[in-house]
Formats: sequence, structure tokens, C-alpha cells
Amino acid sequence: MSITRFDEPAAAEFREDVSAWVRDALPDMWRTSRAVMTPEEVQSAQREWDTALYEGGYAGLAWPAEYGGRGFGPIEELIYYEESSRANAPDGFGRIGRVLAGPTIIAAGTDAQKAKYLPRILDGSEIWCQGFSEPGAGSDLASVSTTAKKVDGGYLVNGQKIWTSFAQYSKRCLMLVKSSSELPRHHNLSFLLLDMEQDGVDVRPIRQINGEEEFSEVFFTDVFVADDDLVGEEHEGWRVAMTVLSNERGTTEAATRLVEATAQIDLLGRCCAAGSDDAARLDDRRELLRWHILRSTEEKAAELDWFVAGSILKVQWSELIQDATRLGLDSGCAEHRGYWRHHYLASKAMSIYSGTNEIQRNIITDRVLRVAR
Amino acid sequence: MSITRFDEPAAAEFREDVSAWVRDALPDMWRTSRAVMTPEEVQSAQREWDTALYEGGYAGLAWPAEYGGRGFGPIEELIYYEESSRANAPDGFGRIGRVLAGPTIIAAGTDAQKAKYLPRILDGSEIWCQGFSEPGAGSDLASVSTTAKKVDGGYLVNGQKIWTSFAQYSKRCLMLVKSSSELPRHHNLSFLLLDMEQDGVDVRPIRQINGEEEFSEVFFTDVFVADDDLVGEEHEGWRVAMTVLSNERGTTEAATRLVEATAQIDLLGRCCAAGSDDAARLDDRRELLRWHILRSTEEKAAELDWFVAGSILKVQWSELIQDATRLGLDSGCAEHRGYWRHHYLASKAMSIYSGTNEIQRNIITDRVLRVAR
Amino acid sequence: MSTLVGEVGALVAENVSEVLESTAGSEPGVDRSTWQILAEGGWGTISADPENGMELRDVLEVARISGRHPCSTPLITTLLAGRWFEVDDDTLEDGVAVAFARGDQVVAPFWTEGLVVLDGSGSPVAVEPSAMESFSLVAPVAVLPASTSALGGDHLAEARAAFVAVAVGCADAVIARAIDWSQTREQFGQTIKGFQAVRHHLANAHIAREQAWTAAIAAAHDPERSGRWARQGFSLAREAIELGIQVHGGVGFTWEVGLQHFLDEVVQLDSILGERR
Amino acid sequence: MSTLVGEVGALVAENVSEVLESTAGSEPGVDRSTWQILAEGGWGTISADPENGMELRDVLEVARISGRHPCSTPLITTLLAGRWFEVDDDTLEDGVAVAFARGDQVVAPFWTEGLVVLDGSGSPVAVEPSAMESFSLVAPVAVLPASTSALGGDHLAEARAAFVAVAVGCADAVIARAIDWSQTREQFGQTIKGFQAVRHHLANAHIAREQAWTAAIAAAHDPERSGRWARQGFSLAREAIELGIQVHGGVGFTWEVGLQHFLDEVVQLDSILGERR
Repeated sequence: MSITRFDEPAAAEFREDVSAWVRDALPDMWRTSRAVMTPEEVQSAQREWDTALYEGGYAGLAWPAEYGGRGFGPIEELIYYEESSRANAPDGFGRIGRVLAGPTIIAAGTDAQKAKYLPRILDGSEIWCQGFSEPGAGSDLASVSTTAKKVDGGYLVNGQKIWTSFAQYSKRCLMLVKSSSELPRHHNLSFLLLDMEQDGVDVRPIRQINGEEEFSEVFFTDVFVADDDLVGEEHEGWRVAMTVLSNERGTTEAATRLVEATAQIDLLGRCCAAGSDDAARLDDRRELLRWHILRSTEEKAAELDWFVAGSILKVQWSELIQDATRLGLDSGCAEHRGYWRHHYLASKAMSIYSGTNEIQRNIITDRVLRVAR
Repeated sequence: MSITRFDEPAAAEFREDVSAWVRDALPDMWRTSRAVMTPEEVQSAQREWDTALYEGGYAGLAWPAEYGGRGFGPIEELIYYEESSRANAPDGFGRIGRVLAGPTIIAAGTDAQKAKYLPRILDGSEIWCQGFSEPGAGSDLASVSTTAKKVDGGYLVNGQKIWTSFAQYSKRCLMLVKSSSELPRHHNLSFLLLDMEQDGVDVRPIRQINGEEEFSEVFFTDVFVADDDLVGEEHEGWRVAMTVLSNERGTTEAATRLVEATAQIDLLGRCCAAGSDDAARLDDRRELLRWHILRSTEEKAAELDWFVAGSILKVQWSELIQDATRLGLDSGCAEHRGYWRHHYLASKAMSIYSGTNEIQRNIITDRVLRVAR
Repeated sequence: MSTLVGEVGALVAENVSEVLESTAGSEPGVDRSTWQILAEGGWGTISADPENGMELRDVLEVARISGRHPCSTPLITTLLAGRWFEVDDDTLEDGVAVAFARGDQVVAPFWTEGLVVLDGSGSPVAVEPSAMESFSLVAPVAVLPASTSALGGDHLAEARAAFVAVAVGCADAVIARAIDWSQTREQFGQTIKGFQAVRHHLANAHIAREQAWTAAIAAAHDPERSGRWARQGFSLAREAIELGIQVHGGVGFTWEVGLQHFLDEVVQLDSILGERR
Repeated sequence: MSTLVGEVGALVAENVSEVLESTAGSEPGVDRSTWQILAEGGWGTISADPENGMELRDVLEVARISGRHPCSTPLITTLLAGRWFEVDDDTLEDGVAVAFARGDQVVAPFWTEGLVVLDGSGSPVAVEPSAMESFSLVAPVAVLPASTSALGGDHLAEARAAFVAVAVGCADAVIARAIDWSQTREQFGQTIKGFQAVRHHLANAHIAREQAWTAAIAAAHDPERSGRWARQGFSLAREAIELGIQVHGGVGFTWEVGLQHFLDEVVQLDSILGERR
């Protein structure tokens, strides 16, 4: 039985457990010398963290117990994210596996897939990435053009994915491909689990607007995927993808963004825009976002009209961070000029990824307010 | 030859002339006891002002000399509006006649119509109103449903117009009616000049969101319009209406709104939101609007890409006044609470009338940026 | 702390909603006859007995429902007064209004003859009918004697939470009407629900309304910052209503359509309960 | 006072535009070879001779044109220096950068080796190549010796007007690309120009860009408030660019598409020339 309200005593107890564990489990180096670590040291701390999560029992919080998880609900997840961000815990490499690949395989995979993949996702030994976005598809995910051609015993994958996090570290990729050029839209896609350590997989980092390389493009040339690695029915991958994406959005992402917004808004209030109405208003909005996340999490746990929250949260946090960084630029403290320029440019992507804010608004009118077109 | 740049010496001279004349011509009572005048006294001052404009030669600034006008261009018009608003001159009842009916008749009317109507518009003896908007048509002006049925010697008009200013004072109405139920859209309307002092014309004031009655609904039941009072070709009234509306929008309206915005923003800066960034920002936007009007007026006079300006100005002044009144509510000085509540509620209509702001944005993309749908 | 409504709140809200749907007039102002029915149903006294288990969060649920109707009743102030003060059931059944500070005045919003007005300490205040503010056609406000003590402290904080919830109800009403209107109004040969600009106005109205609801809930949990929550909540509810009015086009401005009631109610509440910067 | 460009400005703008269209590289940074062509055409010295009749408003026209191209040249600072200082034609043909205050630093934006840097009084300043700011990949900034006197007074005001015009040119470029993109990019079976949300983004970008242009013109006429005009102008140009990027979706964020140059250029200019609150 998982927690459904934050006012249950169990919620406070769980928070204490998490908080104590995070304090203990943080990699030493991360705690003491995070600011001066080399990129290699950061990577090694991230891998260490994946292992620590597994050993501490925090890798599969919301996974059912039969697959090694704890069987918890959204409230425990939120508490975990709040406490780990409060402690500035690292972001492990295993996030896509734990949050997307695992739950997808649990929901739609075969017994063989479960046995083969789940343990290595949980223990952090195999890193996953996701291959949904494509340059030509954009917001219209159903129009992916990476193809899977049926061959003896499996498929040959050809095409290009983009905005792929962790691609350079990944053993596997969960991906949506076009498996039929004849079947109708939404029934022409398949969902595959692809081994990234093959010839024909070419990972190229993308240089972004702020000069960083957070994401990659991945090119696939005749890459083999065995029949055993098809998830769900052939050509019915769209249905599987919808499961994954409904996991992707929502309170968890918002909670991590809240941490980001908090750091920025604190800096504005403490230094760059101290005492201004603008900074005070952003702080009010930040506090509102926090409550909106709590409220949404409880509604999700109580299975109230949960569907609603994801799009609203996405619009809220993306616009909050964009407005905060814009105020940072405009309030113009010399010492933090570089900080704000960097975060301002990076924030421009937030109204686009995870579903553009225009798409979120479409979703609200279509599916929440149910106004037919 | 009219003025094309504000830096011509003629512009400064004209401004001096106008300013001196307005000071002289203002009705005595208006100058001394405006705040305590009864509604009847206000009306009588407005009528006096119509006469004064005629006698001073300011009634037909932009009308050609052959029709009793001065033959001036947009710069002289703007200077006149600036100076008369600076002096808080009253708004005459004759505005629709001078700005819409007269120019329409000059552009599209017959010689007989010109001879019959223009002198009485100029001298203020006949007040006009306009009948375009209808409850069922909204932004889609071409879908008017007030009908004109052909009868011997003219038409019988039936239907309803809405948002009609000055209707209760008007001798005549320039209006768009549906003259054919068979012809295609945009070729099924006629443009008529209707005598309001007939049976079958029923003027009912509209009570607005703030409790005021600035506009009327007008109901027409079998009201006769003679063939002589058709403007342009039968069924080609849409083309005539487009002339009128391109007159309606633009710099002139923006200039009068600037006066309104200035009063509000001054009050915010002086009292209700004194010293706040919000008030300073609104003042910056107000000053920008002023320059945008100047710039647009010079571009119009120089026949540069004038088409552009009207929609941008409309969006600018309506949003500026809405934001100013909202700040007035929020900054919450007790003394001016009633003032802000009144103006806030009234400003809600500004993003709707004179073409909704959504329509303005459509116009910009369609016709200025020329992005085909 | 939980943000979810309890069973009592859900039950009361459902029943109050039924009464309001079936009886409440569509004219703005305080509707005495509807109040009569609510009082007779026992809904005015339910918060006064702690055994019923009605929490502030539950009052919010009822407040939101009551905000959806253009006519007003003293239900919310009565429920609050029942929580705060020792008030006998007869008084509660008559209906209770409470005294708020507004600038240097003390006022009782939604007051009408026959309602008992309680000051900040729960004592009755005599009100002259002539004390009605003439300007407030839609949300009547009685100006109280200047010596009246106004609501303060935790009571003010609770009232703020409850009246932000009323404002959310106002937004609910306008959004529902805007959705209906968008499905019937034709422009340029199609119903306006087909225009993405209209659809995004509706989406933005919904976002603002949901955020306002979060502000109401947060205010109930965080009384120390109730002024900030009220400011945000009223402002967001107002934004939702503004968008709903914009969707209506010109007809949104006519008295008959009645959207002004909801907008003006939120503006009035904000002027009384929102913390000014 | 007139807001209209003069004949000289229109002529220079047209010719400079032709050169930039035909030669300018698409790589961000200072493009020396294009500058060579401009200088040989005599466009760098034209403002130095009062007989040519080039006014500040005319410089704005040229500045807007030059902002439309991702590569930079010292054209605008050279035209300004020619107006302000006694600089010989050879120096102007080499290209001139000028010294601006930025916080407690003095910097020369768009500087590259071979350009003469003039301080606030028109005297040359020696610049070490090592003084380049490492972070500024797209709009190079040289940090000058702290003792350098920066531009002030009327010269600063004129520079503000001219560089707001450059920012408007940046917005022009991004809007033009967004319009092109909207006409080719397909989503959900149609080009995205069919979506009203995209169309309104374009309209709003256009409104912001036109307002920014008004700010540039106003700054040229109203030097006393040049700081406020610069703040507004840069902020509006930035808004236009943000909307243009949003229309591009994910590809707007890739280095290859190159929109970041225009956004970053405006951000850099604002940090140097915009008045902070």
C-alpha cells in the first residue's frame, strides 16, 4: 500500500528515511569537491550513484516488488526527488532506464524481456537512452521516419534520432520506428529495444544555442534488432510509446525543475534583483509551483483527474524559468552576467522540449476541457 | 500640399495655429466648470464644439477643398488631435460624420449625395452614426444579416445593429446591409445612408460591463431607404465598407487613446504605484506608443508601407491601457479604487472593439508578413 | 498536510451544488430565498459542530461551488463564522456576514438586510441599510461604522483562502460559458472553437484557474503568507475570467450576458482581501 | 524632427545590403574580407565628411541592414567614429571599434585583430589579442585596459540608437527565417504556417520588431533618455527573436541553424548598452 496523502504519518517517516540515506550515500568526492571535479570524475560519481541507488533500494521505487522494486506511488517518488535535490545528489546515468525503459518493459514487455533487461536497469549496469525525437518529426511524433525493415529473425533499422540524452554512455535504446509504409498513421510504427554497441550506430553530440553539448544525434545504418526485442505487437508501437511518454511528463520532471528555478530565483532575490517586485513575483510563482506539484501528486495518488496536471506543470515551470533567467539578464549584476546569459540561452529550449508549450495547450483544450476541434 | 515630415517648419506653425485656436474656441463652461456640468450641459457643449470646429475650419481637415475641407494629410490631423486632447477639448457629436460618413461619401458617393449631405456634416447640423456591427456577425463583418429588400423606389431595411455610438443623437446612419441572399459572400451586401428619424427605428442603450451606457443597439423594422441613398453599386457594399474601416483604424484613434493612457499612467506614477518598476515600464511603453504614432503618421504621409501601422497601434494601445488599469487595481490606492475599477472594467472591451486583437494579429500575418494560410 | 478534500467537504459541496443548480436565481446580488433553502437543509450550521469534522479545506470545496453561481448567499461567511465564533444556530440560520478592513474603511461584502454582521471578535454590528455602497451593483458591499473591529489574524487568513476559492468558482463559471459559446458562435463560416487562438485562450484560462485553485489550497495550509496567496489567487482567477470574456467577443460586455458579475466579484474580493504590494 | 530616413541613408543602406548579400559569410564572428570590400567601396568614410549629409537617422538605416547578417563588420562603429572624431580616412578604412563601459570593465565588442580601437575621446587604445573574452563565441568582445576611458554622453546615446537598430536587424533575420521555416516545416500533415498559434507568434514577433525600430528612432531623437530607449529596444528585439526561435521548434537550438548568433548578439549588446534598472 503506497502513501496517498502527505498528511499520513508514513509520509513524514519516509521523508526522514530518504533524507538520512541520501546524506550517507552521496559519493564522497561529490560531497566535498564537486565544484572542482574533472569531467571524468563527475562521470564516475554518476556511475557510483547508479550503484548506490540500487543498493539502497531507491532504484525501482515505483516498480512492482516482483521485479525488484518497492511498489510505491507518486508521493514516495516526489519525496525522494525532493530530498535528493535538496542534498544536491548527482543525476545518475541510469535515469532513462529506471523511469522510462523499465516501466515500459514492465507494462508491455515479454517475460523474456523482463528477465533479460530489468535486473541490469535496476543495478545500473546497463544505461539506456530513448530514441523518439527526429529532426523531421518534431512535435508530430507519429510521423517518425526512421525505418525498421523486416529481415530474417528481426529488423534492420535505418534513420536518425535527435535530442538523445546519455546516448554516448548507453548500452541500449528504446525507440519508435516506422515498420510499415502502407498501414495507416498510428498503426504503422513499432517499438524496439536496440543494442547501441553495434556497427552502424553513430552518436554525434549536438552543439546547442548556448555552446553546450547536452544531447546527441544518433544515426542508424542497417542496425539489427532481433524479433525478441520487439515490444508489444508489430506496428502497434504508438500505443507503447504513449505509455512511455505519459511516464515522462508530470510531477517528477516538474520537481527537478523546481530545484533549478529555486536556485535561480534565490540568486535574483539575494543579489541581482534584490528587493524588486519582479523578484518577489517570481518567488510567489515558484512557491505556487511547489504547491501545484504537491497537489498534483496527491491527486495522482488518489487517482483523481490526474491527466490534467502534466501539461499545466510543463507550461508553469518552463515559463517560470524563462522569466527568471530573463530577469537575470535584465537586472544585470556584473558578477553573474555570464551565469544568466548561459541559463537564459539554455532556457529557450524549455518551451520546446518535453512537448512544446503550444502542444501542451492543445492537449489542455482537446483532452482536459474536451473541446472537440 | 500637405506636410510630410514633422521637421518641416510648416508643421510647427500649424501646431501653433491649432493650439491658439483651441484655447480660444473652447466653450466657456467646458473650460471653467467641466467637472460639475449636468449631462444636458455636456451635450450642449458637445454641440457647440461641432459648430466651433466648422467655423474655425477644423471640421474637414482632411477633406478636399472642393467639399469645404482643408485638403490636409495625416500629419496635420495628428497635430490637431494632439493639441485638442492636450487642451481637453470636448468630443463633438459629429465625429462619425466627419471621420467616416464624409470621407466615404466623398470617395464613393454620387454628386447628389455629396451636395445633400456633406455641408450638413461639416457644419455639425446633422449627426451620423454607423451601422456595421451586429450581434450575430461579431468580427466577421461580411456576415451581417440585417436585410435590405428591394421595393419600389428603394429598400426596406429590417434587422439589428449593435455597439452604435451617438445613435440617440443621430439624424442619419451609414450602414452595411445584406441585399441578396443568393449572391456570393462579399458581393451580397449594399451600403446605405439611412434616415434615423423614421418610424421603425428603435434605439436602445446597452448597459455595459461597468454599468455605463456608451453604446446602443438599434432595431430596424421596415425602414425605408431611397435608391438615391445607395452608395456605390448595389450588392457591392463590402468594397465601400472597406474604405470606411481603413479610415476608422490607425493613427487618429491611437492618438486619442494615447491621451487616455497618459492620464492613467500619470496617476499611477504620481500616486497609486509611485516609484514602482511597473509604473516606470508602463511609462516607457506610453512614450514608445507616442513615437510609434509619430513614426506611423510620417510614413503614412510619405506613403511608405502604411498598411502596417493600424494593427500594431491597435494592439499596442489596447494592451497598454489594459495593463495600466490592471496595475491600478493591483497597486490599490484607496482613494482611486473606484476610478481603477471603472476603467479596468471598461478597458476589457478594448481588445475586442475596432477589430479584436486576434483579428489584428491575423491581419499582420496575412497582409503584412504575407504568409499565406 | 494534505491538499485533498475530505469526505465531509465533498458531501456538503455536492448537496450545496444541487440546491444552487435548482433554485438560485441568475440575477446578481444576495439571494435570500436560496439562502433560506440552504439554511433549512442545515448547511449553514454544519461547520459549527466540530464533531461533523469539517475542515477549512472542506470549506474551500463548498466556496468554489458557491462562486459558480451569479447570485450570492451568506453560506461561506456563515460556515466560517461557525468555525470561529460561538454563534447560536438561529443566528447561523439567519445568515452571517463578517467585517473586513478595506483601506481605512470596514466593510461587509455580500451583505443584505436580515443578515447578521459580526465584527472581528464575533460580536454583532448594527448596519444601516443606507450603508450600501451605491457603486456596487453586482456584489453589494455595506460600509460599517468606522469603529468596527475588522477580521484579523488566522480568521482573516482563513477568509482569504475561502474567498480565493470563491474566485476560482467565478472562473469556473466564466470558462464553462466560454466553452459553450465557442461551440455555438460562428465566425467566418465555422464555430470559433476551430480557431487555435480561441482554443489557446481556453487553455490559458484553464491553467490560470487551476493555479488559482492551488493558491486557495496553499493559503489554507500556509496562513502566514495568506496575503500573498490571496493576491496571487485573485489575480490568476481574474486572468482566467479576462480570457473567458475575450473569447466571448463583444457580447461579453453586455449586462445581459452577465459575465461582469463574476469579474466584478473577483475585483471586489481582491480589493478587500488581497494584500497590496 | 522627422522619423524618416534621408536620401543618403537609403542609398548607403541599399549598397551595403548588396555587398553583404553577395559576400558575407554565414559564420558568426567578425568578417575581415567583407569589411575590405565595404571599405574599398568607400562606405566606411562616408559619414566623416559633413558634406555628404549623413545624419544619425541614416546611420540607423545602415545599422539595421548590417544586423541582418550573421557575420559582423566594424561598419557601424566606423560610421559613428567618423561622425564624432577627427579620424583620418586610412584609419576608417582599416575599421574602427570603440570602447564601451560594461559594469566595471571597458570592452570593445565586435573587435578583431587589425581593427583600431578608439577610446571615449577618440584616441587609439592598444589591444592584446589575449584580451578576447573566451565565452563570446558568436559576438567577440575584447576586454580593454581598465584605465581606458569609455564612450559617454552624446556619443554613447548615438551608439545606443545605432546598436538598437542592429538588434532590429537581428530580429529581421530571425523573423525572415521563421517565416521561411513555417512554410516548409510539416507537422500533423500540414505546413505549420496553417497553425494560428504559429501565425500569432509571427505577428507578435513583427509587432515587437516594429516597436524596437521605433525605440531606435526615438533614441536618435531623444538622447537624454537613450538608456531607457536602449533597454526597451533590446528587450523588444529579443522578444521578437525568442518568438522566431519558438516557431523553429527543436531545430532552433542547434548551432548549425545559427539563430543563436542573433539572440546572443542582442544579449551582448544589451549587456553593454542597455540601461539597467
